Amino acid sequence: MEKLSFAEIDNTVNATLEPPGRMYWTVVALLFCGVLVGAACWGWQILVGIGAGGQNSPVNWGTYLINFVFWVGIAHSGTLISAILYLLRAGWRNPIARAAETMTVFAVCTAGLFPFIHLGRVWMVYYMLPVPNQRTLWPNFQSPLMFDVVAISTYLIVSVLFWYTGMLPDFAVIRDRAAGVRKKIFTVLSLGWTGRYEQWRHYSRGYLLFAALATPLVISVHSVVSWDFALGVAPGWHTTIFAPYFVAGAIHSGLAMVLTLMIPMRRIFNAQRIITMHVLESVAKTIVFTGLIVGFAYATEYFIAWYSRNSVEMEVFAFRSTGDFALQYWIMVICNSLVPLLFFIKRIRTSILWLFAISIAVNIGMWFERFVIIISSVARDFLPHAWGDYAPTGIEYGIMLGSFCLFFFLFFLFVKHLPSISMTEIKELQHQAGTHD
Amino acid sequence: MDRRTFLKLAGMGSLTFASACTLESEKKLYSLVKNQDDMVSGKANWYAGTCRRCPAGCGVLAKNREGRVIKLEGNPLHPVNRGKLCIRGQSGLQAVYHPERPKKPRIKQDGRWQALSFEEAIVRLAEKTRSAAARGKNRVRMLTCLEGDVCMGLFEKSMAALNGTAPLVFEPFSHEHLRTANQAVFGVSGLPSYRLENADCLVSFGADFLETWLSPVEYARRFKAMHAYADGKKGRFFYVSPWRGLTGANADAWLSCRPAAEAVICLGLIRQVLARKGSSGISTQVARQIRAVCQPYTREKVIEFSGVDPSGYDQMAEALLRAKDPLILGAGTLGRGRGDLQANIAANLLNFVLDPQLGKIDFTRRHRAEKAAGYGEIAAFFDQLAGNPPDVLLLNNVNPVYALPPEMDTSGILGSKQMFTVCFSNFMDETAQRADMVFPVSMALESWDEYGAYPDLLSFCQPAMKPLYGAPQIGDVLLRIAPDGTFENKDAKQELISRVQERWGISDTGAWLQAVRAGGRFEHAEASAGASGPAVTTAFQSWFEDPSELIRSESLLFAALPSVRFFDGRDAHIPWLCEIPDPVSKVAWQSPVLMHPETARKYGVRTGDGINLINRSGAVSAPVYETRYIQPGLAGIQAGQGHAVPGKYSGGRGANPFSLFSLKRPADAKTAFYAADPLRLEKSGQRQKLASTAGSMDPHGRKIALTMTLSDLAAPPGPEKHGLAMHDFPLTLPMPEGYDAHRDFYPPHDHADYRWAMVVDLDRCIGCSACAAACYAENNLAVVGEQEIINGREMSWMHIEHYQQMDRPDQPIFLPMLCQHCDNAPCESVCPVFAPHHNKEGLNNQIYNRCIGTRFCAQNCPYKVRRFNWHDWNWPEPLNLQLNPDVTVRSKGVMEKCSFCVQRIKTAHGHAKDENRKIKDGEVIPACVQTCPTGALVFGSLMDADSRVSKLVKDRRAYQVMGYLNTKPAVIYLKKVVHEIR
Amino acid sequence: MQNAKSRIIPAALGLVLIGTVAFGWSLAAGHPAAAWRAYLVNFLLFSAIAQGALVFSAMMHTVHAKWSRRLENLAESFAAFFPVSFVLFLGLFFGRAYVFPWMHADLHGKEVWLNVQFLFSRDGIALLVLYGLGFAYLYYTLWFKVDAYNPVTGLQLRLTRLWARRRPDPEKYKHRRYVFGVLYLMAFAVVLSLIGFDLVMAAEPHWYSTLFGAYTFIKAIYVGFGALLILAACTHASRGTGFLLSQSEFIDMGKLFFAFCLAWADLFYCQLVVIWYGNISEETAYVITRTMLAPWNRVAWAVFIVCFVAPFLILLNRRIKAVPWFMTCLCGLVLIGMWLEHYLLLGPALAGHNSASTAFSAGDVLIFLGFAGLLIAAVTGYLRQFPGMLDAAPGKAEAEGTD
Amino acid sequence: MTNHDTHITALFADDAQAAAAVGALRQTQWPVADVHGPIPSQAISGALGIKKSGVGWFTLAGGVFGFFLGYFLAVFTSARWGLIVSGKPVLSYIPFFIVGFEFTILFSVLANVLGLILLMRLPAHRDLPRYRPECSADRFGVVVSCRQGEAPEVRRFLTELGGEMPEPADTQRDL
Repeated sequence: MEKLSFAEIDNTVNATLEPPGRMYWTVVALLFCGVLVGAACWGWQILVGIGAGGQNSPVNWGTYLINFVFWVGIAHSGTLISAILYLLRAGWRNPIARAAETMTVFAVCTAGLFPFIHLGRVWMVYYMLPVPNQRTLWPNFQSPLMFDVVAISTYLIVSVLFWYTGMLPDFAVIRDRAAGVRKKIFTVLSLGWTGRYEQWRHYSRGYLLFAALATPLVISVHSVVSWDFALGVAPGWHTTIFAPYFVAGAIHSGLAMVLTLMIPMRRIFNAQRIITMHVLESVAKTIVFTGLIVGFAYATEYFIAWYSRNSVEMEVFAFRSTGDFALQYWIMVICNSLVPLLFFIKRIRTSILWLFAISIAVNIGMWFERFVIIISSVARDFLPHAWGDYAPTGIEYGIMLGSFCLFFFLFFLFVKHLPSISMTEIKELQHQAGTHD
Repeated sequence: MDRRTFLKLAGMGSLTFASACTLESEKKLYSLVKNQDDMVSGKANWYAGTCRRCPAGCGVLAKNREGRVIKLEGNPLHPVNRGKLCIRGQSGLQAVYHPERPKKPRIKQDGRWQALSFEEAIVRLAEKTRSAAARGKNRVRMLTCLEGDVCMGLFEKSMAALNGTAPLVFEPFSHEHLRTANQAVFGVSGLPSYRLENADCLVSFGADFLETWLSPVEYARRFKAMHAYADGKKGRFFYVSPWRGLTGANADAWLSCRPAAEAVICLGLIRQVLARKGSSGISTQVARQIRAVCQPYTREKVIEFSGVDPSGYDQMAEALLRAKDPLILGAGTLGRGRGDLQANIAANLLNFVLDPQLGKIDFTRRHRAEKAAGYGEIAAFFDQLAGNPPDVLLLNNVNPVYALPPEMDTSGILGSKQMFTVCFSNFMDETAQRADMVFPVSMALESWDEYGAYPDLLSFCQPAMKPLYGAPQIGDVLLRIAPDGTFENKDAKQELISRVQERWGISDTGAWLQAVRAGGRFEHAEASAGASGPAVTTAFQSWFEDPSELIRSESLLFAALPSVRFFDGRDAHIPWLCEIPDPVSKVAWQSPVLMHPETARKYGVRTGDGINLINRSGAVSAPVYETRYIQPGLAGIQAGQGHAVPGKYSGGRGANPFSLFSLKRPADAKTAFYAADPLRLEKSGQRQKLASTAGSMDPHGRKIALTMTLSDLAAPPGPEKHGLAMHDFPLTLPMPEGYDAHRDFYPPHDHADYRWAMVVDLDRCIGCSACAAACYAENNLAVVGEQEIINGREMSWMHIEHYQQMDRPDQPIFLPMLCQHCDNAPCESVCPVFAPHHNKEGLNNQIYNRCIGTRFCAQNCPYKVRRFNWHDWNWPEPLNLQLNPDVTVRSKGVMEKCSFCVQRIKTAHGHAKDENRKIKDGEVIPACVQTCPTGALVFGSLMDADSRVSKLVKDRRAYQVMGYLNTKPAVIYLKKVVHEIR
Repeated sequence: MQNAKSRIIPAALGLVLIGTVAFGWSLAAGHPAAAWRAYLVNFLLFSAIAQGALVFSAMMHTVHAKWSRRLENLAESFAAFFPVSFVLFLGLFFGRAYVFPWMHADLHGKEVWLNVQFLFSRDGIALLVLYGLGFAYLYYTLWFKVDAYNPVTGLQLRLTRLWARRRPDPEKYKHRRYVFGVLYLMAFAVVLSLIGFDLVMAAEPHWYSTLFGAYTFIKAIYVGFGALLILAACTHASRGTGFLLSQSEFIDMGKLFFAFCLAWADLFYCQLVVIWYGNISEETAYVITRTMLAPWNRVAWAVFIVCFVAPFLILLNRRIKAVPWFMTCLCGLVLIGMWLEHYLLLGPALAGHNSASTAFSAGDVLIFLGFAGLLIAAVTGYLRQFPGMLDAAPGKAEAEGTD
Repeated sequence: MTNHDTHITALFADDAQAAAAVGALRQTQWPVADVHGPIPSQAISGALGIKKSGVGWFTLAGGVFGFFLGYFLAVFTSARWGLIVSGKPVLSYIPFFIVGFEFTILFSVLANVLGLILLMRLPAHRDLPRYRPECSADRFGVVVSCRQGEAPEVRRFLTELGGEMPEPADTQRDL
């Protein structure tokens, strides 16, 4: 990575915080409208009942949980990049870590909405909280959904704290360059960070521990999500590989989302010199890796289903690839495990266009992976008489639209108001590079 | 008489209450401050009555809570149904509470309806009738449905007083051909009853005795008496017909044949029997004639003409010849063409040659249905109406406009201005629409009446609740419109009392009360005189003609098929009957055109394609439903739907097969027929999704609905299964002994006193779906409607699954599926709030108030018996009056499912506690178990070692659906027993 | 020093001898089942060690890690066991009657997959591919490490001749090394899954777990790294060589070991919780026999404590990772634990569920030593051929990075 | 050192210089009051002789507490209900581990944050006067305390070491 002076770094990043133009606000406004659409759909559903969606018996779970898993998945790569790669001392993470973490925070927020949207009686949701009450009614800590409650809320809290801690020194930078009300705000936000070495020694240590804790957390969280299915008995759900397979899938989709976000961002904020091609290339390579894991999982599932000679298992998997949802299935296989292989070709993984296109493809593929898993299994489970079909309704699409808008709405607000690239970490990177060259 | 029955009888109220109990009661809180002496709120009163949904006349017990009837159950003492009810009987209540039931009489004035008070209506009617009567003979005519003797007597009397002829009895399902055939062969123009229970080999040439034929509940019972597996034996049942309905589905073999070719097959059999057995016991002259008739029907000819499968035919012939007690049943209820008459005659002859004594036909115990007028008479009646219209026409609960062929133009005739048509009806059906006055009279549950399905059988109707809208009963109306002084009694009730007194000699009040409480007099009903059949006449020859035209027709033929749900169409507006799918096709709300895949291919249509069937008489349009249960070249529609009236439930729904029929009056005019001319098929272009509740009828080799052959059972039992895979997994009882340390992670858990369980005998289940209806009634299940069924959101807690038998495709098997109350229920642990959990008596509880609607339980239920409330379902008033106050009405967003009728268990606990004892076996009877006509369901506690369930689970046939999932279901199934395929 | 080293191989061969004798004896003494069980168990364990150790090198190259050069050199030495492992695999054929309990069982249609000919051909080919790729990788990576101008040993000489055939082009070699590294890793995942399914999972033909393959190869990496740590510590300690590792290298290696300890435990739990919760006997029976019921539950606890609890608690501490002798003991313990774990998985099936079978005879131990001897001999032999690997500053041609 | 009444901040371009300066100052009687920098630096920490942070102990404590709290919560609530679901034991420890694990992470993180806040003495605004805004950008500021009189000398000393002296106006502010 080419040499950048600390000042240049600060300038580039602070430039992103310049007052935004009309274009920006129009986009934000549009996104907000999208959020309103989603909210309206949800309101309607609460009014008339879950029947507003397309769920039925046997397919009692629909797009709400698909989107839930999808967004949680998106969240994970954020933690992967900021924590796991930090532990592995992969320098290329630094330029995108901040954006990735932010993605995590907002994706978790978005994901967190869906269990509520999914509930038949959302107004009773507090039954799931272990609040001491006079009737001594407690939630059931044997239920995978309770694991979810615990895991997701933990994940949200941790990723927010991690995010904030990471931004602390950068707040100080902005504070020192800003004036007026913004200076006041950032003075408060930066908690009076001065970069004394007394602070640095605790800070570095604390941050390392953060990373060390976030790593098992991210794995556990998506394992727990996978167990929402794997702990059940439904064929195609009840399979031991789910936890690692979901974790890999989550990171797969998340990395793709990182590319989808980074590529326009570096263009808009012309941060090409910070978010270099080398960075994107490394993300692409990691996508190949996760893609291979996911492909390996698909293959294993199929093989074991065949090996088991269990008619139920075999039927479900045959149905997946040839039945009503064959299209979704093949989209999933191609987009998730075949298309990323293109990244083996250097020309492709170094072409912005390809990177962007493939990242989109993977996002789509991963959405359909969740679709295939969640829908196709129960649509063909144990009793043939109960077999059924499923198609999302307008309400569901509306809510899905809302969720995407919400995510991008928050992300847009973030990029213009908070440092979307970690100045301190870039400086460290530069500094290391400097000392080692 | 079991304990429950006794309780019921004890609970049956007296007349004073019956007439006095009031509806207003539950409108205001303080209403019960002054309540009737024998009415305790929260406690049910039971009133015996008679079901009038069809001529079979089963005995019912009406459960009255706080002044309204909320459930019907069979009267255990009643000889016809012995405590059981069919799907229609269970649904009868909804006819009473139907939202479209007219509240007041209405009269048509210049095309618009005007409401009247009952009094006004009677006065107006009286004027009309009396002035008409004054004008001359037969100025007042009456067409009525089949009524009891007393009621008919009353009708006749008042009609006579109005100097008209006796009312004509119109029943669409009059079984006329059977009557004519009996006349022709036995010289008895009537409907004897058949002792199926004594037969060991049964052949039906279309008689759908499990759907609509004569008396379905009774014959279901008698059928299972011969066809259920018992001490190593099981009767054989062959069904010969171009289609396979519910009855055919219960046959060991279905022989598909060309329409109207049944007679040919039957004659072929006669020929073989005579050839093999000779004609011992038959007078030579009769024998000669029989020989003459069946001479041409060699095996080859039979096969050629009827298109029956040769090997099947030979098997049937063989079985018949080897049988000790064979019994032959003729054509089905809906058989209306000449071919069916021939089939009936041939069947009679075959019975005769097989058993000249006719030991299994009871000519003394004759069905009341035989009193219905024949097609000819009906036709003549309408001719007269058309030719010389009377001034007043009274129609009692009949719907000729729907049931008669369009070409008879009944609607035109009834619509004519010359006569004043009065329709005593509780639904604005086609006929009522055309009447000048519609007079809603009180229904069987609201009025005093008597209906004995058999001679000497006294079976009461008494008011189980105050008439919903205060309507008088028809008897009172006729009594009022007849000239004064016609009757010595002041009202129909008095009339009933005096008639009953003179006919059944019930003089003192005690005996009377006794009879009313019991629902009638049943002592002599069962006794029947010597079984010797009457002398066989020789009037049958002329009916048979050259069968060669059978094979000539190449065009698409049509048949109206019997429906266990809709009977003759009078019940098509009842929500439960629409909602509960047909057990064989599994299609609800619709009446598609059944078609063999070959036929469909020939006409280039497939399931779901909308088509129009057109012939000379009319046209219907409906979606195609491909099934192999119908003869190629034949299109069939189940009767009952396709009402051309406004209405939420029946309005314009489905298609009316009767509208494709036309009246045939042969020159010899011995009898008239209804027959459908060949069809023209047109694609209507649009597709319609079928409201089918079945995903797939193929069990995919899974351990779901299993069968055993007789020889399996004869063979010594094999070694205990100890495997882990689907098919070698052992039976694991939901009891501590069901656990095995090598298989189970979880420790066994005990239950307190009871472990409720159910045993389902697939060999007894006929798939009639009465259990489903009972469940709807007992547990306040919602009716979701056609669209939501298509969306896959039916709410049935108990439903019949229709599968093909695994080792023999196309052999159906019915599997009642309900919550299995597993000991290791996968649904429970996944709920984050403990809404479903295992209670101390082994029930899988579902706490509605706790449920937050994650739907994980349903996802994780291998049996998919959990039902989610996708919306707030509604009960249009006054249907809500039927709701069972003991069962919560679920709101949107909560999961529900079969509770083993926990409310009944609780009640039993109450009684047991009062008498401080434990609950006895058979004391708790869930609604489904209670009504099952064949006793396929048994309920009880597994912890009681001598309970029936404990005994049955030791049966060799016992297994658990998908038991290898180690859920340890508490619903244990007994394999269906099938005959070896030879 | 020379003699210090020269004593290793004879000692190792001695062990091999002991092992062979023990094996032969127990065959002769009429415990063929036990003998072949031991054979299979040790074959699986030691092959896994070798395969897993090479993964370290390949992995570090693929992610361009710079801190681990010296350790990679050691890791590559385990590849010397590949040929031995392959021969041992072929040896299984003679014990097929004992190592494949499903051979005469009713397999409900699994015969298609589970039949001896097919199994041996596919697994043989798989192993060949894996080892071939391993050597190919080695071939290209050694090019950077062997000084082509003065090959000191015969093998080096032969290699240099081979290399000499083509024009030395660092870029090409670098690229090839990278490619074969990646291919080896892929093959590793697939082949070890296959081995896991065929040789371990299929021992109970009714049982299946989709994660078992991944579990197998993660386990292999775990033990491979363990063995690598032991080797590193020993060479570090042995004064003979100039081979010294910095504290941070030990700590990083320790961290990796720790990480895979957690990964192994995670995959173990992922299977356990799903099967426990699902409660489908087809799956539970297997686990119950091994974890709930005597006598195997004791073994299960032992494995759990030795392979997870102990390393987890100990390695939480940072400094301890830098203590060579301690790490040696710990890793040794873990290897023993994994040896037990193989017994746990295979024992009940191979011993036909008779409860006495947990008792490990002396034979088991001796056979274990024999296999250990083979591994040691192979590794030492390799290092003999490439003494350069033990130099303080190895290799040429590449910028040496530190963390 | 009570009579050191003023602070002089020198800004260095990179941490090596700053570290050298710190080292040099160590030889003088002027103590290094503080060093501010935009990034953590081994060199400077080394020169200052800073020990490893103890925040890890907070984290560990939090983790242990969290683990037991999680398990306790699950066990306690299930025990209070005592309902059997799916035939599973009321206290099913295998799945409860998940709850325990998540709580472990949650509470270690909370404790970690708590530890940081306590150890770094945040939020703190009293250090700001001494602090130079450049230090957040690209300068390493070494703050030396000395007597008013010695100020010029110190300045010279630091300049020799390559430090830039911000204009006095700012230094005055520090008084």
